[in-house]
Amino acid sequence: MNWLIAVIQTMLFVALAPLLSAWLKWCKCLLQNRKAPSLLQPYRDLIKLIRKQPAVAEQASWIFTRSPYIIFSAMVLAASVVPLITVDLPTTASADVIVLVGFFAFARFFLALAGLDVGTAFGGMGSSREMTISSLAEPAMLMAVFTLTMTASTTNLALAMEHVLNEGMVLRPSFVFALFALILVAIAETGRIPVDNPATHLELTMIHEAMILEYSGRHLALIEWASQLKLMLYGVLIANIFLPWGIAQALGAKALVYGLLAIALKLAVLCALLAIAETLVAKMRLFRVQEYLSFAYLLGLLGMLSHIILEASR
Amino acid sequence: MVLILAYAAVLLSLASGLSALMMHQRPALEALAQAYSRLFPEHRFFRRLSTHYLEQNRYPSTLRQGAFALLGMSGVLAISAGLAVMLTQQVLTDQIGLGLPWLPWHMRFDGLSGFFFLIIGIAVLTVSLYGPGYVEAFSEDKQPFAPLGLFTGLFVAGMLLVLLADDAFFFMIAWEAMSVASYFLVAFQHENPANRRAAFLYLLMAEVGALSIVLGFGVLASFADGFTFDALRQAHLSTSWASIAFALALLGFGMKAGIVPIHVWLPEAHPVAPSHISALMSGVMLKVAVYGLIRFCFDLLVEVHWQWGVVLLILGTLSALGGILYALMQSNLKRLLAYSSVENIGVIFLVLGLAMIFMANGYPQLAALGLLAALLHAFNHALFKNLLFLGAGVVQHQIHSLDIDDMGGLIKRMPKTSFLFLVGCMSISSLPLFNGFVSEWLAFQTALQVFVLDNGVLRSLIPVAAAALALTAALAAACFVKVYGLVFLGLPRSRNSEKAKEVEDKGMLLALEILAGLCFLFGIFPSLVIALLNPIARQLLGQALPNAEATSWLWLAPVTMDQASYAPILVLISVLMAAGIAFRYLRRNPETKTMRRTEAWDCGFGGLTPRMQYSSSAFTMPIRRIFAKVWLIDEQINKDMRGASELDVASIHYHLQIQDHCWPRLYQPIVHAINSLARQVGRIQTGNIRVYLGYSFVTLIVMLWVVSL
Amino acid sequence: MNIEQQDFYTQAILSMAALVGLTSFLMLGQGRLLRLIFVFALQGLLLTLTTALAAYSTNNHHLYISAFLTLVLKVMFIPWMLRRQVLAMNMHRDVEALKNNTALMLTGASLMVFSYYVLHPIVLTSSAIMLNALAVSLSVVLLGMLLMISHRQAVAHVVGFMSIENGLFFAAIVATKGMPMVVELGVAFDVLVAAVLFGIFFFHIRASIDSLDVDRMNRLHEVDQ
Amino acid sequence: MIAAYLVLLIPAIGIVFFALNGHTQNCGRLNTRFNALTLAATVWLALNVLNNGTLLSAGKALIVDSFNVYLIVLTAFIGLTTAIFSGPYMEHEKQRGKLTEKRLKVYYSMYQGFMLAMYLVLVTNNMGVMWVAMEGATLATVLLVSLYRTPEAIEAAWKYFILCGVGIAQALFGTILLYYAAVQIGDADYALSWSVLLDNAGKLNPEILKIAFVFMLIGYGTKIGLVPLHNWLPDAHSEGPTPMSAVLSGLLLNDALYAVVRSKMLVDGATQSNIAGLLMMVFGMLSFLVAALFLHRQKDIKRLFSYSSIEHMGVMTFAFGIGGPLATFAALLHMTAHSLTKSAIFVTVGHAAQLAGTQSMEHIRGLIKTQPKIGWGLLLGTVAIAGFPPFGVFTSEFLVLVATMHSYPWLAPLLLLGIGIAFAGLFRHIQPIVYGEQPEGQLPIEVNLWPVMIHLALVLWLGLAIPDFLANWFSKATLLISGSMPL
Repeated sequence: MNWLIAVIQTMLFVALAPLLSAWLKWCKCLLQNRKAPSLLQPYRDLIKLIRKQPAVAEQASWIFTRSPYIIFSAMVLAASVVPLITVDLPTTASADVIVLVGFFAFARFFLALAGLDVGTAFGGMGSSREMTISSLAEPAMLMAVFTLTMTASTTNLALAMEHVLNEGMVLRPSFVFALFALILVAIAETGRIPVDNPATHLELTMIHEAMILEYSGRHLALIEWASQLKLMLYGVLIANIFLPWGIAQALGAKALVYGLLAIALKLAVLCALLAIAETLVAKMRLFRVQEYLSFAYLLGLLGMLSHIILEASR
Repeated sequence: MVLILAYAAVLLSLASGLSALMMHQRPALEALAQAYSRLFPEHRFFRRLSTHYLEQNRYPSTLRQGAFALLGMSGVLAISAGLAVMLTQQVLTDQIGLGLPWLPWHMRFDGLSGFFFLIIGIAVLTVSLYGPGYVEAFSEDKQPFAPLGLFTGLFVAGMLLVLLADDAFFFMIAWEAMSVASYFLVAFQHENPANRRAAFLYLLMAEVGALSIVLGFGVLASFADGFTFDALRQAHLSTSWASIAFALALLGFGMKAGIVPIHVWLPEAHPVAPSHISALMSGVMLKVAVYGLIRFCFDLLVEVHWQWGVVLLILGTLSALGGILYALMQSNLKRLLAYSSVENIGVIFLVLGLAMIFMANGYPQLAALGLLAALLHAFNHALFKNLLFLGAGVVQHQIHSLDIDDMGGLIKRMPKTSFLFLVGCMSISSLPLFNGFVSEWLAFQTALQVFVLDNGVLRSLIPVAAAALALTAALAAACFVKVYGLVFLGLPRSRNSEKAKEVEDKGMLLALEILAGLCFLFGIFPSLVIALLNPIARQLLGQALPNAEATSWLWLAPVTMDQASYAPILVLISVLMAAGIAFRYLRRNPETKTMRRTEAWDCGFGGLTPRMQYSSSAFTMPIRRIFAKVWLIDEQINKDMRGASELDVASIHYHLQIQDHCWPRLYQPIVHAINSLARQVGRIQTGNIRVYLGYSFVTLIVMLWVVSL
Repeated sequence: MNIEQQDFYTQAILSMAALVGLTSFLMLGQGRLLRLIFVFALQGLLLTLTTALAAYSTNNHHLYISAFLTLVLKVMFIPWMLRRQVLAMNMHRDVEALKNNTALMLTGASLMVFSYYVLHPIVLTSSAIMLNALAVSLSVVLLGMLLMISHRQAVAHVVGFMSIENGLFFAAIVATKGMPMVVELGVAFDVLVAAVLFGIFFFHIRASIDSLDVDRMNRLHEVDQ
Repeated sequence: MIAAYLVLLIPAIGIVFFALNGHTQNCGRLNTRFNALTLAATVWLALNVLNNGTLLSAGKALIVDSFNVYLIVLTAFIGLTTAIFSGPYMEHEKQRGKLTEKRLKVYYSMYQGFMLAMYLVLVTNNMGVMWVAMEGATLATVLLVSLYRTPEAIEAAWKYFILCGVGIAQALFGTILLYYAAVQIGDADYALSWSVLLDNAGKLNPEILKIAFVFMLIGYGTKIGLVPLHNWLPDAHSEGPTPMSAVLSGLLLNDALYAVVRSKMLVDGATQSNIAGLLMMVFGMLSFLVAALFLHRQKDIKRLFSYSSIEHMGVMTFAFGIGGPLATFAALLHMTAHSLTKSAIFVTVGHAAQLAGTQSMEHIRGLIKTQPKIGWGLLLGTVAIAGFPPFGVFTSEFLVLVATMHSYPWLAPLLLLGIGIAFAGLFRHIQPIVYGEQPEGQLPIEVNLWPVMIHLALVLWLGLAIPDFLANWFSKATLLISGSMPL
């Protein structure tokens, strides 16, 4: 039963990811006085891409053509270990939060390789920038996550969330720091403004788009889907770690429905906030990103330290 | 029985070395064989020997294969000895009547030694598979096989003996034999002055390290009666003396292991040796140094202090970060790998430091976790670093260069090598499903146990170290994306790599395949190794991992199932399922199943050339900008101007030189000090005999005055 | 014990000691080679007399042989040889300018005092005469070294070297009534060979640097140019 | 005891024989035979001593005990191997026109003379005769140093002559003082007999002996090459013919140290303190450190290794100065290992210099490429002398270090520092010599490297395991010198 729920939840994750990004786009359009596309537009895009015959550069090797599958499945796997609507999730035991970060790394590794595979300048540029930014973001993320895991003294995400739930409403300064750190990291990692602009194709500023410039057809679809999944994963992480309330602790139908509603609400609000932020803030120059990320890192570290020094009960 | 296996491993490696010396004895051997075939005409063997194996053209390659076969057998025996002693959990001791009259060579073979035997054995076995094909290309004129084979054998024997040694004197002999033999290997291609310089630096630092170790043992011995490790274990040292001994051992073993800032020999020496030797040095010899440190700190020094752990932690963090940052900047493939070894050794030291801290604070179980993580990482690093060095050797073998900026596009030309190399890159970048990730994961788990400690300094220090570890891992991934992307992907950057072909020698590929297979195997079933390691921790620390499930085949849960768990096999299955479904589903339409091959997007300018690709220094430019303070960067851009008002750029020269801070800060002052001291001292010898007489005279007067006091 | 209470032999020995010491001083301040050689021969003569005296008073016959050897070697052969060299090389008119002659003399004097100071423990086991004799011979040794340090001519070095031998010999005769015969003969043989070798070396040195100034022999050194 | 006389007699005959026939073609081989004969005699002597203990000749003139007997054998052995090397070497020098037949006569005759002096120093029981023999060794070698008659050779020989002469004169003064102290307490006939003196050492006046020891230390120390009395040593080693450098380094220095140790035993007996040992430690350490620094500045290959000799003599002097059984054992072992290694090195260095036609290290390059045997010989020799295991020098240095740690722990870092500096100094010069491409115009020459191989093999053997009989021997000598057995 548990395993079935886990599979269903994962599929839910995968299915809802495009919707979330559509919602984000919708909010943004609204804020910018533009006409928003339909919430189903991302699904239409995906289907269209999947139907097309992919065009692949002559120089491309199997790395290029297989990477989308690897990236996508790594993201799916990541989705399977993050509690979405219930914490009673057996899959979380097979991969804890460190492994989750590992999945992200895995996907990124292949994405960067794929960028380098064709041998254009853009691919190299994208890979180089992506690896730089992620190597700064990854420790910040781990710091933020460690704050949680040390509070709960477990790296198992489901158990950690349960711990936060059971503890009730406790104001932890460390969590404040960690929350902000994680948000900053999430923005950087999902390629949002101010670090990257998902809508741009201006060569000199793009990061994520530069790597996938050569992709088309179903490959592009998978990669787009994977990045939508990643956005959702971060959103769910933030929502469920720091505000776990509403998530189902038992496997009743009612609890699950509540859980689904709760997470939908949380994500909707979160994305709306992100949209506001993206509207207000301008994109940074590439070499300002380090300051941004070291700030995130600092926040994560502060969270960790304040947890250890102020809160730990010894 | 087990000990005999171990001895046999040592003897076989020696025999392999000695057999290499027969390179120039072909006429003598032939004469011998002919004499025998005359004596025993009925035995075909001798005739065949002289007509077949000893034939002029075939003899060198026969001999090479023979020498490597002996080495391989030595490797197999080392593996079996190591496994046997670990599985039976014995402690075997023995004495050999060599050495000093009152101090014969003491031998001891226990789980810890056995584990490192296993590491060496695997490495030696793969190297011996790889070797014949690799050295085939060496011309006997320029790179004679005799010294190469001889010192390889001695080197392996030295390493094995270090592990067996049970007294300080014998330990030093084995240790130095290992150092000297590897020195000769580093100096093997000595036509290049840079190689000679590297070899000198290496030997010098090895010597300084060895002296420091001797002194460390000396401190222990002056509190004990005798030099056997048993006697040293009984020594009762005050905290300060114990700390001095620890510092000396750390300096000595650290120098060999290559921790920052005493790592400078490593990136110089490792790349210049032949690749299979680099693999042994980087993959295995550094581990022997780790072994030494573990033996010294956890076994010989009875009590560990948490301050030592902090020192290790800090040094390890520095090495890990420094190593990978320097590695990123390299464009010489083997140099890059050598720096990456510094990083991995740093990780090992960091985790050892954690183990020490937990041990000193009275948490032997957590200490066992740390020790286990360190040992596992040592093991894993040996596997993937060997794989990468051997892979780099294959690339070098095929395109005759080690400069990353000469490579590119090899994935098409060398499909098998490139795949195996990819496995190595993924392991070293600690991606899930591969072995590097497991030890890294354990390291994080150890660090996360910090909440049990009382000390505020430690409580804040360890998370920082953990963060640095995370940064290191991320940078390592960036580094190996660069390596793989530039070496194997994209377009070929030179004619040599354009013409490159897959290596034909089966042995070379087999070696890579074995290592890659092991990397994957132990990434999926880490418990296989951890089960072996648990008794070692019990032996050294008196405690093993707390959780019985830690060693189950499915789950890896070092502390409790609640705290952390990892089931790589489940992850693998899920990945395969997800990828498989996506793959099948998306390609179900036969019309779009085939991909259309087109030109790459070139912004409409037309004609992509390989020179438009990102180069090594371009790839790392953002990181170089961000961490600018870490290196001494000398960056120059010279533009040749042209045209009437000199505004057109005719050509641009970009020059980039990156140097270690350690050179000007640490080493040059020492060199300078010694040289100027020597110059000062030189002034006493003026060449004038009257001055010399004056010395005698003054000495006499002073001495007479001294004794008459 | 004062000197008037000593027997005649002791008084004579002490006078000889004083004279030997004096000759050493004379040599130290001497810039002319021929005079240096002459004073050296004089010292040898004093040594011969002392040896004969000791032989006579102790009735020790092998000391006569020593006395004879000394006479032949140090009064006749070596001075003759050196003189011949000096004349052959036309150096008899050269005067070596000694820097700080006064300081040199003062140093010599303080060396004498130092010798007494160093050897003072000997008084505990034996008489003051022994102290005198040994101290004088030690200072002869030291003055010989000082002579070599202060003079630049190779000939002067040989004289200094031989005068050191004289000092040793004096000590052996006075303090111990002569060494065992085999040692004495060995020493004498060594001195002879040394003298011959010196002769050979003068020739070679001149051939190589066209002078006997030892300061010009400084090719082998460790100083940066 | 006949053996002991034989040991002295054979070289004595050799002197005369070669003085008359030294110019003939096969002199090199004859010289080898003479030395082989002496070696046989010494082995016989050694067997005697092993079986019967200390031998004392009639009239107590000669003494052979466990301390000197192994030095005698070592002397004879190195004398022999160097003679093997010197035959073709001198022939080569003659062919290059560096030597005339007359000088060859001097060479061979003085070779035997030097050996005689060495044996005499070792076997005599009389401190006076010891001095005479030591001076004799100087006289015998001084002409050899100047054999080539270049200005440098003359200069070196002159310095050698004067400095050692003056130095050794001081040793005679010390001997006289010793004699003086001895006649105060007993029979003048045996007053210089070392064995008698040792028996009565407690009665000797300690104050006089202290002063006597200063003179002897400075006197014989000049010959050992202790800093700051060492100045003659590099000059003499570098300018003389290479076989001479080999025996000077391998034998003369040892024998001078032997004389100092014999004196020290007397002084220790008389003063009941370690004042002599302290003085030796100071000199030893100073020599060791200064010579290690000097190594960095060398340009001449033989000079380089002569400084290395000073350095090692410093170690030995230091170890004897420490004085415990362990240190003494180490010093004895070091004496052996160093002599063997250093003479082997000088043999290879000689060949290398002949090959390159110069001793200047800048011009000796790529030996391994040019002539692998010489190159590897030199490299391995350097590895051995730098104190790398498994060569014997490591064993002894290790033991010295251990002894230092026990008695004077604060000196141990200094010792290690010195070893490190010396090692760097040696290798920074030797590496470019042996490695690299073959220089133009340097062709392989005919060499006889058996001595090198034998020596290095022996040193290796010493490092891996000290054979029982040798260990016994060393232990007995240690017992004799330090009063107790090592461990």
